[in-house]
Amino acid sequence: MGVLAYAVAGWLVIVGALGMLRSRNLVQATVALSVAQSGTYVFLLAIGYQWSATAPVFSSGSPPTNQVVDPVVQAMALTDIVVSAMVTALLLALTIQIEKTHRTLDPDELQRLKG
Amino acid sequence: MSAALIVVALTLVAIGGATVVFTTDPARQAVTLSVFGLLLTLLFFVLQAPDVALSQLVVGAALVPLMVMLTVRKINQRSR
Amino acid sequence: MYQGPATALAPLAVALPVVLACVVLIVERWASRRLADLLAVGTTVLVFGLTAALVAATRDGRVVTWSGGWVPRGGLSVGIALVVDQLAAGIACLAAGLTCCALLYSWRYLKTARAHYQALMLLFLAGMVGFSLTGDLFNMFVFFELMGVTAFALTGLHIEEPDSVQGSLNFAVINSLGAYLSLMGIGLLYARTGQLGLAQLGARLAGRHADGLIVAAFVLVTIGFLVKAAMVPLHFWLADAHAVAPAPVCVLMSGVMVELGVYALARVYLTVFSASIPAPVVQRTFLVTGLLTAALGSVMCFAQRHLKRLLAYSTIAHTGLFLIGFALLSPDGLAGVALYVAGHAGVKGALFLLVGVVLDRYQSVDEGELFGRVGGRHPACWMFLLAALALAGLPPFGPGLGKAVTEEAAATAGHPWLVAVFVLVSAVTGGAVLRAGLRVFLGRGHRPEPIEPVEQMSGGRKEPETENTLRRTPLTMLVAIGMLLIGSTAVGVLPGLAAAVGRAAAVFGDQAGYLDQALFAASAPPVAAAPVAWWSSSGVLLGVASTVLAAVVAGLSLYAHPLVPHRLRSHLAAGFEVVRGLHSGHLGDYVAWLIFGAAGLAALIGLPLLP
Amino acid sequence: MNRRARLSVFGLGAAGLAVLFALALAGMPDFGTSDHPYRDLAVPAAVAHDTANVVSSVNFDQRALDTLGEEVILLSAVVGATALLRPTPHETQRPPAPGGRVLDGTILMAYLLLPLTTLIGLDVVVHGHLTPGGGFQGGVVLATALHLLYLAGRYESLARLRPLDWYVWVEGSSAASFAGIGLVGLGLGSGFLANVAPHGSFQNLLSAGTVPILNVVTGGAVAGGAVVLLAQFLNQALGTTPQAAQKSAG
Repeated sequence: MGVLAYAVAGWLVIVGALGMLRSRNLVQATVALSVAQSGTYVFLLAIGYQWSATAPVFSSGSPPTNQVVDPVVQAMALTDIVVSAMVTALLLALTIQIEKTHRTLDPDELQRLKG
Repeated sequence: MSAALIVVALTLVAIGGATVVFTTDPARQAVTLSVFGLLLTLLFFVLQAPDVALSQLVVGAALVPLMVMLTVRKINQRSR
Repeated sequence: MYQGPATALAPLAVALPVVLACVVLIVERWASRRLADLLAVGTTVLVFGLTAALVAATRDGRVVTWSGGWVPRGGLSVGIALVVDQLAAGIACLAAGLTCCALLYSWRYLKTARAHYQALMLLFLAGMVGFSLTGDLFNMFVFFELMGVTAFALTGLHIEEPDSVQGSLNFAVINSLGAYLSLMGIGLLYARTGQLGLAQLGARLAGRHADGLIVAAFVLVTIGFLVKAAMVPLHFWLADAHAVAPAPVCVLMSGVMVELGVYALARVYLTVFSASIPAPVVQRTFLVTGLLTAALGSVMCFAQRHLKRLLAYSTIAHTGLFLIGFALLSPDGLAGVALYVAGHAGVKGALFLLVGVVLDRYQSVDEGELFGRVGGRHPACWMFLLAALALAGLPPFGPGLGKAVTEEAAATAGHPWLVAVFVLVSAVTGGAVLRAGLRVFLGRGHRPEPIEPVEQMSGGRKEPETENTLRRTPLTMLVAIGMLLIGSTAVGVLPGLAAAVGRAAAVFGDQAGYLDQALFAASAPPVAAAPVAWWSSSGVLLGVASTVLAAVVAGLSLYAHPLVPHRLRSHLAAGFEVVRGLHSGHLGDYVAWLIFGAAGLAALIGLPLLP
Repeated sequence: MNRRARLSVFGLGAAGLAVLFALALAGMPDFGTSDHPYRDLAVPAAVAHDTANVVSSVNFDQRALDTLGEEVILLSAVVGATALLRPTPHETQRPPAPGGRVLDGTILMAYLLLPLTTLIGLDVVVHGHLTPGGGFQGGVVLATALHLLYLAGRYESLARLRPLDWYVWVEGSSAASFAGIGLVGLGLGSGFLANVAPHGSFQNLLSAGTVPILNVVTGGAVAGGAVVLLAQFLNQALGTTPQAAQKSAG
């Protein structure tokens, strides 16, 4: 059980990279990159988890306690999600322009940057 | 109980990620990506991270798939 | 704890470009182009002043600023520290100076997408300054991504050029994937120690046996930095991005962004891992990879016809040399690399801008198409040839001094054969640039055969980067180039500067001092014997030798072509085709090599440490 | 490289990384451990500044510099995407044609949902220091609310509700304010991005000092940024045509 969470995180990163490698379309490569990044959120949150601890938000009435899951990894994951979305947005913008200028999105047919 | 939930959510996420990656049609990928985003949201709730789950919901399950969808629409419109 | 007004400098240097970039964006609708340019250049001058003040303030030790005022108690804090030593302040200052020159070059003439260009350049600067000043690993990741996002957008700015958008995409994907691997490494370290600050991490790992987790964390964290530093085989994106980015953006990427990768590697190793991963392992690893990078970069550089791509491969070759200098893990090695980086930034920046000037006039960056067209009377001519000689190591320019000091450090460390490597790499890359200059400006030798774009990237028939083709080169452009060349010369002729770099390098490597000053507000420890970073007679001789060799290389490639036997030529060509074939511009290839490179680095570091 | 060679290189690398990762996992603390040193510092620090949502405290108080960087990344990406998706001289921007027929029910739904989502978005932003959510999540919800109009086929009303320059200004001034608030702390001598506002009382709307202020500023930056970003993609998908393919103007 313990290893499963970490293994899933590693799996997402590798399967995302594989997806980028195999893609026949740059949109697909971009989406695969965002899957690879989701591995990092899973990893971070798995590291910060604690059995039978609550979320690090003290709703009214509940006294502050240390028995909460790690809030720092959650803050990192939040930043990470924003970064991922923004990189994806830029990549999609570039993809649109590549399609306009090259008339294709297949990496095998994008042949201009050689040597 | 929570252990079982976590295992289920993790397994779903692992399968979901692979499904997104191996979906070849980009238009369908926008949909699978959105579903994958929802699965991650579920996992983050189970892992006691409501803040992250909420972000993942609005970004991963809505904003990013929407951008992918619009990109695909633009590309298909041109190739027609 | 309060160290006086100096503690305000670091956050100001990060925040000001952000605020002023926002101002540029807000006023751009009403304001003229000139106001946006003025604001942008003014901001860089301001940041240059702030970072220069920071260089002065760090003379007697580090300046530590805890953001949010979360000063540590008992060596622990929840906040983020900006821990500035003189080398950090110096590289931030270099970034500000280069951005100033780049924006001056773009003044009024460069075709920009509204004021987005100026704003993005300022945000790029904020990212570079933040990255060099921060003392927190996750914060490094954030600023790394900021540098990335701004650089991707700037690289792809010419959206109508097919090469431009494709090069930018390759750059963005590979850098992002590298950054995510770094984040996995940060996660591993956090799981082990529960810390994110470099000083706290260093304190926790000190004296721990390097087990699987520590090795994996080191490999993964540094792989992102090494992608930036274009270490072979993670270097493919660099040639693509530099070949297509606007010339002033290349100045920043080639002059400081790539070098920040090496800087971050050195910072993270020396502060966090030096007490757990043994130095000999790291030395061997980066000697091997640095040599590989320098060799491949030189060969590819020599074979280029596309002028910007030629300069890009020369940058790869030089980062290989920087990696070798880091691998010496000695204060004099670090001092040499720091001087080399500063000198290289000015010269390489000037070369990129000169190619930009040629492009704006003749609409091509292809050595063959431009053959003899520019003419020796163009003001760019002698600047280009001079910069080529400086790149080859001619005294008294900055790159020559950096090269001489690093060579001496290598010989002292017991690797005298590395001197030959430095001379050879300088001669081949300098010779390639010299050959291109002699062909383009003076029409020497024979005109190279035209090439088919399907075989190799060609630089022919390009849109100028300016609004119109420029009949005359504007004064602002020439001033920017002149400033870069003067800056590079200053590195080589000011003994005070070199001495300061030597002292800064000794402080940079002092882990105990870093920890004490960052976490316990200790006063600055006395500087251990600072290396003498100055020209020696052998350094001058080696500099002259590599310059002469560069001239020989250029002369041979211009005139001796028919003298080489046909058989030998075809053998060489066949071997070279294999190497060139690897540089395919294919995204999938680059991803494969990135993953392979990460595993290779893990093997080089991990296998000798197996029990 | 051909496909085979590429997969082999990748396979070798991935196998190596898998071994490395497995060795690293052997040294990891168990999943669900109760040993979280940073947490043990962050929770009291959040309570000391009367912030009930510890994640918000980390994001906007303890590690606010990370979040400043995050906001600047967002700003850069929005500016970058705007620059990359600008219409080229060879393209024309036509006013979007009124979308196809949309079911009345959908329109009604969208109009009902618009105010509701806007309210939810605002609520998520202002309670960021008390409950899960905050400026970022709320900001995206606000931007999405606006785009429900697109779902309803009312692209024209969307275009009217969306004088893009305003959103650029909202975004720019919000991002500048974030840095500016940080500089106020510096000016007062408490440190860059220090929590200098009165802390109020725990679990109250008026608590946590600068955390809710920065949350609102972030909400503005994110909402503005996301609207501008989506507008660029919408314009590409619906509004921009290459001149050659253009049949009739508007």
